[in-house]
Amino acid sequence: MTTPPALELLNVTKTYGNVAALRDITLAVRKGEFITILGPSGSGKSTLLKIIGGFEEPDKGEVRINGQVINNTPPFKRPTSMVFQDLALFPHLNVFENIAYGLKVRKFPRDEIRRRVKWAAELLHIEKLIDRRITQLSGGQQQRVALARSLVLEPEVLLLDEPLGPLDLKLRREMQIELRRVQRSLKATWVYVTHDHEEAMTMSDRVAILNEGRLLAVGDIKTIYEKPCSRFVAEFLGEANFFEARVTQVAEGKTLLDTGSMLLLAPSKPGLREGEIIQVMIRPEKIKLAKREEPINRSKGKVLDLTYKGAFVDVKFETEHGYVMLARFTSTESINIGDTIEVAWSAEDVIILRCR
Amino acid sequence: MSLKLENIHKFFGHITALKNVNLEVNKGELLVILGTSGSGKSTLLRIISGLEKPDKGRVLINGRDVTYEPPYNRPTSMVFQDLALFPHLNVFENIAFGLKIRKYDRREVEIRVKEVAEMLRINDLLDRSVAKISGGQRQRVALARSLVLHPDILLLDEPLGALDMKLRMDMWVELKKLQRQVANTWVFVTHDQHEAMALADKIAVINTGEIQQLGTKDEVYDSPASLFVASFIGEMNFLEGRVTEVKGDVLKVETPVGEVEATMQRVKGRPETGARVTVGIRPEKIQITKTPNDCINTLSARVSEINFSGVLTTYELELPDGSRIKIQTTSRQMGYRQGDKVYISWSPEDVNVYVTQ
Amino acid sequence: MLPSRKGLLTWLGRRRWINWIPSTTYLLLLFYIPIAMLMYYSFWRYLKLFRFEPALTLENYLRFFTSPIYTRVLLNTIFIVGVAMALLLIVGFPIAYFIARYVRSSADRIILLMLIPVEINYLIRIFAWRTILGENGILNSFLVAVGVIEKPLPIFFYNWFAIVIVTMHEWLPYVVIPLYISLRSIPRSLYEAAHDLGASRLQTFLKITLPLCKPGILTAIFIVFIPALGEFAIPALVGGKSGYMIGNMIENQLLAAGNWPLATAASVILLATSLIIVGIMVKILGMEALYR
Amino acid sequence: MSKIKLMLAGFTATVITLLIYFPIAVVVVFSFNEGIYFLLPLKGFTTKWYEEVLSNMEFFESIVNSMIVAAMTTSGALLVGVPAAFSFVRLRRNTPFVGFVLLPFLVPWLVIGVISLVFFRTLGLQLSLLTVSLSHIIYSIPLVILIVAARVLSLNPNYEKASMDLGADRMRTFINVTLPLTYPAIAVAALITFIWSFDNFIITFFTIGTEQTFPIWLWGSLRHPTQVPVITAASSLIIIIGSVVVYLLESYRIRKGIGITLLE
Repeated sequence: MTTPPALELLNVTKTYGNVAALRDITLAVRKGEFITILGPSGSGKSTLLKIIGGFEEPDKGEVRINGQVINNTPPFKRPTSMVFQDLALFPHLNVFENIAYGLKVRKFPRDEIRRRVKWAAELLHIEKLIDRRITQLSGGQQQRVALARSLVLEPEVLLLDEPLGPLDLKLRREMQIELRRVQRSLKATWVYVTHDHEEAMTMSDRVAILNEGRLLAVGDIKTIYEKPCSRFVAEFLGEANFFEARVTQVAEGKTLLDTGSMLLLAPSKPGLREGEIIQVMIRPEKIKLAKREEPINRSKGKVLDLTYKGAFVDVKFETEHGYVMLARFTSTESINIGDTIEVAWSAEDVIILRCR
Repeated sequence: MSLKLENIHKFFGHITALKNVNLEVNKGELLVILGTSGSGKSTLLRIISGLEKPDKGRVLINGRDVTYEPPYNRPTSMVFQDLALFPHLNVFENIAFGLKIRKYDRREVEIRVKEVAEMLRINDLLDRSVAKISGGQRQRVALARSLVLHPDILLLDEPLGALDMKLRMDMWVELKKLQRQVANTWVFVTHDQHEAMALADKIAVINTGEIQQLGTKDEVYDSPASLFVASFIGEMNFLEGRVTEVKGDVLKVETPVGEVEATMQRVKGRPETGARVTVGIRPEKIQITKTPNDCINTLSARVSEINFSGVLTTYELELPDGSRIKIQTTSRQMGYRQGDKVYISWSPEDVNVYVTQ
Repeated sequence: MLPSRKGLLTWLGRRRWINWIPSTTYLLLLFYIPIAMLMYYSFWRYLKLFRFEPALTLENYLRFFTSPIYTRVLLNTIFIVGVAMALLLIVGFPIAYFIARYVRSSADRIILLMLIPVEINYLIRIFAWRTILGENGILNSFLVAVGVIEKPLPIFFYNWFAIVIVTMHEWLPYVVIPLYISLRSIPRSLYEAAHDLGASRLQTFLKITLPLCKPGILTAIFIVFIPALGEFAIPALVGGKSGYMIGNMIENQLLAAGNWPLATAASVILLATSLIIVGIMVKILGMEALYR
Repeated sequence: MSKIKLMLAGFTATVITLLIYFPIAVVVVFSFNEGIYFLLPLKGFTTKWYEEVLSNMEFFESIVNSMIVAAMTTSGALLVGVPAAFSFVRLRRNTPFVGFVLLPFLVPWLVIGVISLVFFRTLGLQLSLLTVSLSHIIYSIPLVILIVAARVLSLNPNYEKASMDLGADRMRTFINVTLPLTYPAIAVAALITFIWSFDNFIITFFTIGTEQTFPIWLWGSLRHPTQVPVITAASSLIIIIGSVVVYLLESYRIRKGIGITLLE
């Protein structure tokens, strides 16, 4: 017998009036895993978290923790704990009292409460703040208190609802690393919700991408980034050049595609039929300046626009085939608007957007 | 010279908000004033607009001294940080505000508002309430309200702060295009270095009321004038060291991890042999290899962390003395893993050297 | 145990209306039924002192509106309160503007300073003004002492303007507060933007400040107009003949003349008047002003 | 800019001094005046009027009666109003209720007094301090609801959710989180109601029986010119005590961040 997943959602569906917030979500989270639910605002990701936390009830489907169905368990009896988007720290209690709150209502003995609060405070480096009022804390410190308040309860599943939103970029980076460290050291199961794909990429073991209430992809972020199965997923995780093309030839593990004005060579995929119209994608950073004429997967273009992004520069250019493409080079290349550039990419980087 | 600031000083009580600021912007240029909060960048903008008066110095617009002109007599217009759209007026009335104050006749007002609304693609929103449009649309209305007056200088005070990252990046492209189209002078204030890089023709880096560096964005990025600029813009690896040799065009610095060579063009100040200096190298200028190569500036290191964020991969490497160094690359096919022993190297031309006090 | 399997919050949500029972019941019994009763009495027929019989007649209303005295009293009331309201806005606006624009950090303290004397006894304040404005009052004795006048003059007192003064004392803070709240919510950048776009001080005031102040003006009118229309202690103590208000008339008819039908009819008219005036103000200033 | 600021500051100071403080100051000053008329110059310092007030039983009784009325009104209004305030949250669904309970705010006090009188007389109820309170409560209900509801509405709903998430059930959440965060508003509502009820004259005038509350006593005494110095002293006492109470209340309110009166 295998141990059941720490958290399991089975066909979870939720509608508000006529709006379907979640459609048939099935997802399993292993024990000790950091999973991020990634989606734009309105995708249903917060609803999903609320359903796990017990603040909303699914219309259909089951929520299981360690194999037990908890659909009808109210939030105060669930082995989950949530870090709210606005943190919801109690303003009338100090840091210690906030962290101890869950233990107190569960009537833990005083010594145990003190021991656990101390443990959590040390883990999150807030032991010096323990007597402060909540309003005297900085944004980052408040995050830590909110996290400690949940962690002292040793929840089976910790839920985090975009808690880093209001922090500035630098602090955010720091907290991301900090969160990851804490999660790893505790080997705890965390479900993290965000709309920021970079955040998802730096932090999580696995990512679940949600849009309009549908789960589009689940898996490790690198794979999804490099081999997305739909245009939405590809665009959501970063910029890309998309083409619609006809399959003209499938042979020797390679596929030849025709966009109408340009030929593309791509790795083949099982199930491709000649003559079929498909979508393909090339990430801008896969495009290189070509040193010499390549026979295929190349193009020549006139630079339309340059956007500097620190270490790299985005180059928008119009190709001889009439496409406007985006390439990303390190800032060291000296390119000016109006220049003609020659670019090329390898066949493995032409990604066919199709599931399975 | 479209805009010229001469020896601007500004004090708030005992606090010196601006100290001897000199600045020149040519017609049609986009200048970004980049600084942290409290650096004085907004004060500078407000002095250009006339909302503040400098305590010393002159403001010249198109050669005319406007230092003591009130804001409504200057050929400038400002896009405010909070946009400051008038909540009781709709989009059309907001854009038309300045024209109506100037008593343009109704037809003229209508024509000009329509024209600018079309340019900014908000012509469908003209009769909406400003409370009922999206953040991005509000930006456009604020821009339109200023642009409709055809100001000689458009001032923008962190107008994109409220937008999320994606929308913001789109706005960069759009603003840049717009600025080229209307071809007037823009002064844009921000604390975001990426925004500055994306928009600027010229960047003025300001810190504690003083201009640290004024230059094209390539100059500022590749050759930051001070340690502050170097650490503020982009990422930079710093090594502390002591100059061991100055010979012709080459400077040698002894650091805890080995000797570093630099060419003189990137050396700030005139360090003598024995001077304490800080050496700065951009993460993307560092090569990483499995085997030692015969270049100068080669160090051995161990991969301690790999951070993949879609576009960029950042390696954090541990040097023999325990200090850490960052390397950024856009290609991920290098196949290094945590704990691998590697060699890093960089070219002497990419080394910035600053004299430390 | 949960009473419902549908979940805790739904249960709480469903139970919410229970909380409304005490207040709605109380008001139904002691406010709405009495109002109905008031209207009912207003159709009764008056016989003589404290004697009246049930009827369904409009004669009380007819009497009110055909009598030149009563209609004049009503118009006089509206006039006095209107003048007081206008003066309150004129005096209150600069104060509110000053607090909101220049001394925001001590706004609470200044408002507190204004509220302290006003939240305590109302009759004391009327009495205080009597001691100042009366024929044997401070003002007269001061003027005599200085030599401006030879003997005390009865001109400051027992007239409608005395009512205006006392009413202003009574309500000034409650006019300043909503105006201040409105002004406070106007970000400084709006004024700056108006200047930057070419508007002078006066233009900025007319085109930005005043329109954005509408909710405050409307709230102030709500707060002052309604109770002031029903005032009877102020006119009784300082009003004199030119300051006879509808409140005095109702009190007189109800308690002294014992003409309940007329007094209740006048009360209904007063109630209707205050609602109509508020309605007109809402119309003029725009309904949206109520929901910023 | 500073010129305008100076003008406005001067105007504000003048209005506050002349219109608001001057009359009150006059009363306090003349309460120590030897003469019985409000004539300048002052006749000389005395405390005899205070001695007279302090031995005046009617005055004391009226104060006690006012307190009884105010206490009854406050407890009644809280009992009836506070539950509704907690249900204010779902504003849209409760709109008919909201309008229903707020209407007394739009009715002149005189009309509340008149309807109460008509109502009590028709039912044949003996007018007393109780009837005064019953009418005062009519107006106090919207007062309490607005003050408390403003606080409840400004409470982050996530506080309650967080509490339940951390293991506290409904009851504990109310006691540990909701109540501590709203009780300052309840306290303020209680005090404002108390002061208002203590001070109210117009509604009281129509609904009181043979007893006297302080405003009623004052009203009666004002008709006797010989009583004027006594009234002055009594008023001064109330002004001084009242100012302290109002000051404490208002500074508590400001400290707790409960908006300026109920207008916010």
